[in-house]
Amino acid sequence: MNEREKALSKVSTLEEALKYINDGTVLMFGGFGGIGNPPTLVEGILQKGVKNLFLIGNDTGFPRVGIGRLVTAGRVKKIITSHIGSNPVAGEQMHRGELDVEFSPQGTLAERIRAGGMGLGGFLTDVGIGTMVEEGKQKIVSLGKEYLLETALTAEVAIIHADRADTFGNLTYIRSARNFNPLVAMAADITIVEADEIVPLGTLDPEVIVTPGVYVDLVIPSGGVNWKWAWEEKKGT
Amino acid sequence: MNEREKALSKVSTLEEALKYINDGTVLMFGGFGGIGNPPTLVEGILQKGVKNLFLIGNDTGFPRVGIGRLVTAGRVKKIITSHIGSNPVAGEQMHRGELDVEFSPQGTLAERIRAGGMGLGGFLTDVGIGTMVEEGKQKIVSLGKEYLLETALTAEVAIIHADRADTFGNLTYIRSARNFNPLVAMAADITIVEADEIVPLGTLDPEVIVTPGVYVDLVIPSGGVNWKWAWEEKKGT
Amino acid sequence: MGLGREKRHLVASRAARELKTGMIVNLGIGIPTLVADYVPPDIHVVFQAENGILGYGPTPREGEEDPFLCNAGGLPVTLSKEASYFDSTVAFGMIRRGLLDLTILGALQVSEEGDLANWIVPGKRVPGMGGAIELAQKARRVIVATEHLARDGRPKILRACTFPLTTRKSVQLIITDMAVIQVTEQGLVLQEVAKEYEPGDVVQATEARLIIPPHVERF
Amino acid sequence: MGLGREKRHLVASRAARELKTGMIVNLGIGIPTLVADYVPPDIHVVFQAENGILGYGPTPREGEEDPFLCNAGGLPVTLSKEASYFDSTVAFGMIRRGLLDLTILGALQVSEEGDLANWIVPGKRVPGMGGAIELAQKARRVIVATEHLARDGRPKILRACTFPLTTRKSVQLIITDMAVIQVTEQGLVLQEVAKEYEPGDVVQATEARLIIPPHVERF
Repeated sequence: MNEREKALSKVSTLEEALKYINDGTVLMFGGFGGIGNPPTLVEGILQKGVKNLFLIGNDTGFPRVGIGRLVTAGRVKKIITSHIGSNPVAGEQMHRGELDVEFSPQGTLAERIRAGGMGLGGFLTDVGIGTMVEEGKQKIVSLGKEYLLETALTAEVAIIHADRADTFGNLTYIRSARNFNPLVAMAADITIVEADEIVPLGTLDPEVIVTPGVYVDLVIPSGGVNWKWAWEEKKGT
Repeated sequence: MNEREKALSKVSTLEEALKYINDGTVLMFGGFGGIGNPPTLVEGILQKGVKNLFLIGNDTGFPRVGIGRLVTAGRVKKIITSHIGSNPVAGEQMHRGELDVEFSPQGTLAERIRAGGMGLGGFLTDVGIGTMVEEGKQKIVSLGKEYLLETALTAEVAIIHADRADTFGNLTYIRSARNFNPLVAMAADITIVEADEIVPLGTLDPEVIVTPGVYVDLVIPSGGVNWKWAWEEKKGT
Repeated sequence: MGLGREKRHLVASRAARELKTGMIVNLGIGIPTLVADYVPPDIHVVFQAENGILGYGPTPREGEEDPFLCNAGGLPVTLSKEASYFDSTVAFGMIRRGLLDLTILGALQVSEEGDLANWIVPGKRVPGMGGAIELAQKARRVIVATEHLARDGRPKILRACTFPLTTRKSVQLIITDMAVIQVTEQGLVLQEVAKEYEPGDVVQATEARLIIPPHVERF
Repeated sequence: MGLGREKRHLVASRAARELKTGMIVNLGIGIPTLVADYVPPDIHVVFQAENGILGYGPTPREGEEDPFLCNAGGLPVTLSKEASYFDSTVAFGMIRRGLLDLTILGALQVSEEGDLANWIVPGKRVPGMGGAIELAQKARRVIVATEHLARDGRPKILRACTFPLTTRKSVQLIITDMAVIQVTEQGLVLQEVAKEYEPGDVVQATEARLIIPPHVERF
């Protein structure tokens, strides 16, 4: 690396990254049904023994897949999410009162995270009007139509899984593993990326970068997925 | 093209595209300082003699560049925009009362167009609080903080300039010509794209597509830029 | 899921006959997911998924699954030639903006008026709404594809839903292992009955009132 | 623009000395744009533009301009190795979220309290605010780089702005062809004076009150 590349580099280590994730941290995660959840960071959080996490993300994965592993291990105290159906452990913890679950419709949740990342206060949507989703929300009339005010979400730390990262933190994702990753990348004070490949500055075509490096604080190498996918397990039995 | 490709094709002609753009049409345009304005469609609108257009877009270009040509030719009745400073003709028309200009801060304007494209009613921002930008807007308090409610914008037709389009209307842009193009592409009932290159289905890598084809209604070939850039003219004199 | 493999696939293949060339289509979790494997060869639709794909195809052959190419239910799919990837705000932007011609969803309960309940079993299971509210509220056409009876044998098609609603008056067609039922202004109309049943069987398994026209098709 | 080429470049080169390695920096239209050509070789900053670039470099050599690679003022730039492109919502998302360490903007008027007016000359010119409000309101540090006097010879640095405001209390440093002035809680402090002027010249060309410390640097 030349002097400029060094000055702009965010390459770090798992150990360094885990310093930002502690008991009670408000933690956003990328991924959808486990796909795009960062395996090395999840494993690191488990190993470090962090507990009482406040998670924000699309879903609770599967009991032995992705972010679901933190739930299964009892490390999560609260979650704002859209779906826990694929992880029965989350449902059991919720019914026992061990896990506080706040549901947001999926598109609304994605948009709330983006709003946080974009420095907005919230947005108006008619999604969920006339249903339980209304509860506790301001209703706003604009141009003669009624909307719910959905508030922006931010977090202390975001953990994401990228395909390629350059040393400045410019990111690309792989296929459907993109999902919530670019959104949470923008919405946290500290964004930690594990990347399957870390490449020198100038390697990524500026046209295909999905997350600009300005959003990224630390880039660490990914050890890859260390779980069996739910559909693999099903076939195995 | 096989049967499937034919069924999904949006390839059309300038003549066909211009049928959607008529006197009084609410027309969004991509581009920023002329760059990314669609030259062939602008020329077509001039040739067709369309007038009283209601434009929505970042700026009025330069008098002889891009969307500015429509202003210079007196074809625009109203515009919602963030900047007309590079086009003195627009300023003169505004002062003579011929052109109705509604200003929105640039980031707010971009976000209002996106909100329209995303099916949202509007969003909360503190940008412009305590300035003229407040005028006529609802103030909303959310989580103890005061915001302006900025409303979503949509249009009847959007005209955009893409680099490559496949026959389904998947689009990529070129460098800084991206700017407002992917935003207006989402926010109009009919989105018309002129592309420098129209390629067969399957040519574009799904990872690098910026505008998914579902947003595009017609794809026509671009004749390329038919004006001199402002900085070229300056050098010429 | 309560139903045998054959019945689930019967529902999916019948639902696939509702696809029309050019449609943008979203498939919910469960039986609806199977519809992607039953698209008639002369019909060309584009499947969309909430996790950020437009343009996916049927289930890959065993051994050819890609863990990073899955639908919103986390199951492997294949890619179509028109495909693009994007983040989930864009996926839901398409949905909210009304660009989906059709969604096929599962249901816990459906009412005579087309109300849908599919995310809470009070006191039992609260899986969360996922993207169901957006889809049921915003798609141009909403079809429910489901078992006719709940796992406990109770009817799912009711005069009024007893579970919390996903949306009001959004379902236009109900396809089950027993019947195809249209939601109309006049009420539920029995359009088709599965080969092994008679209209009377459907009436018995349905709490809602059914209008039975003189001619009922078989499927 | 009222000032000769040399004076405009003097202001830009002085403003460039405010850059620090690692900064994300946005440059406004006019004199600020020129700053990209004066980055000291040992300073590594990343320039951002509202039209959707993060990571651009100095003006290209004549004949090497790319019409599709321009800054927010529509002038050709070059690309840095860390560059990425994005749409304008993302460009402004970065700005609103406070990720810009520094913006250097032009001004019609600046007040003693750091109020900025740069988008309307009442009754004359209403160019529009462009991205100035977001930048002045949200960047961590706001520097104004401008001619000391307006084109008509009137002072731009005032006790209070008379033109409509872009933002209140946002400017931290004012760099002109005559002086470098810091906006502090106590008022405007004259930090530096251009070689060809004396502090008294600056006072005379400034309507706002200036605090003149015992030692004033030259630039």
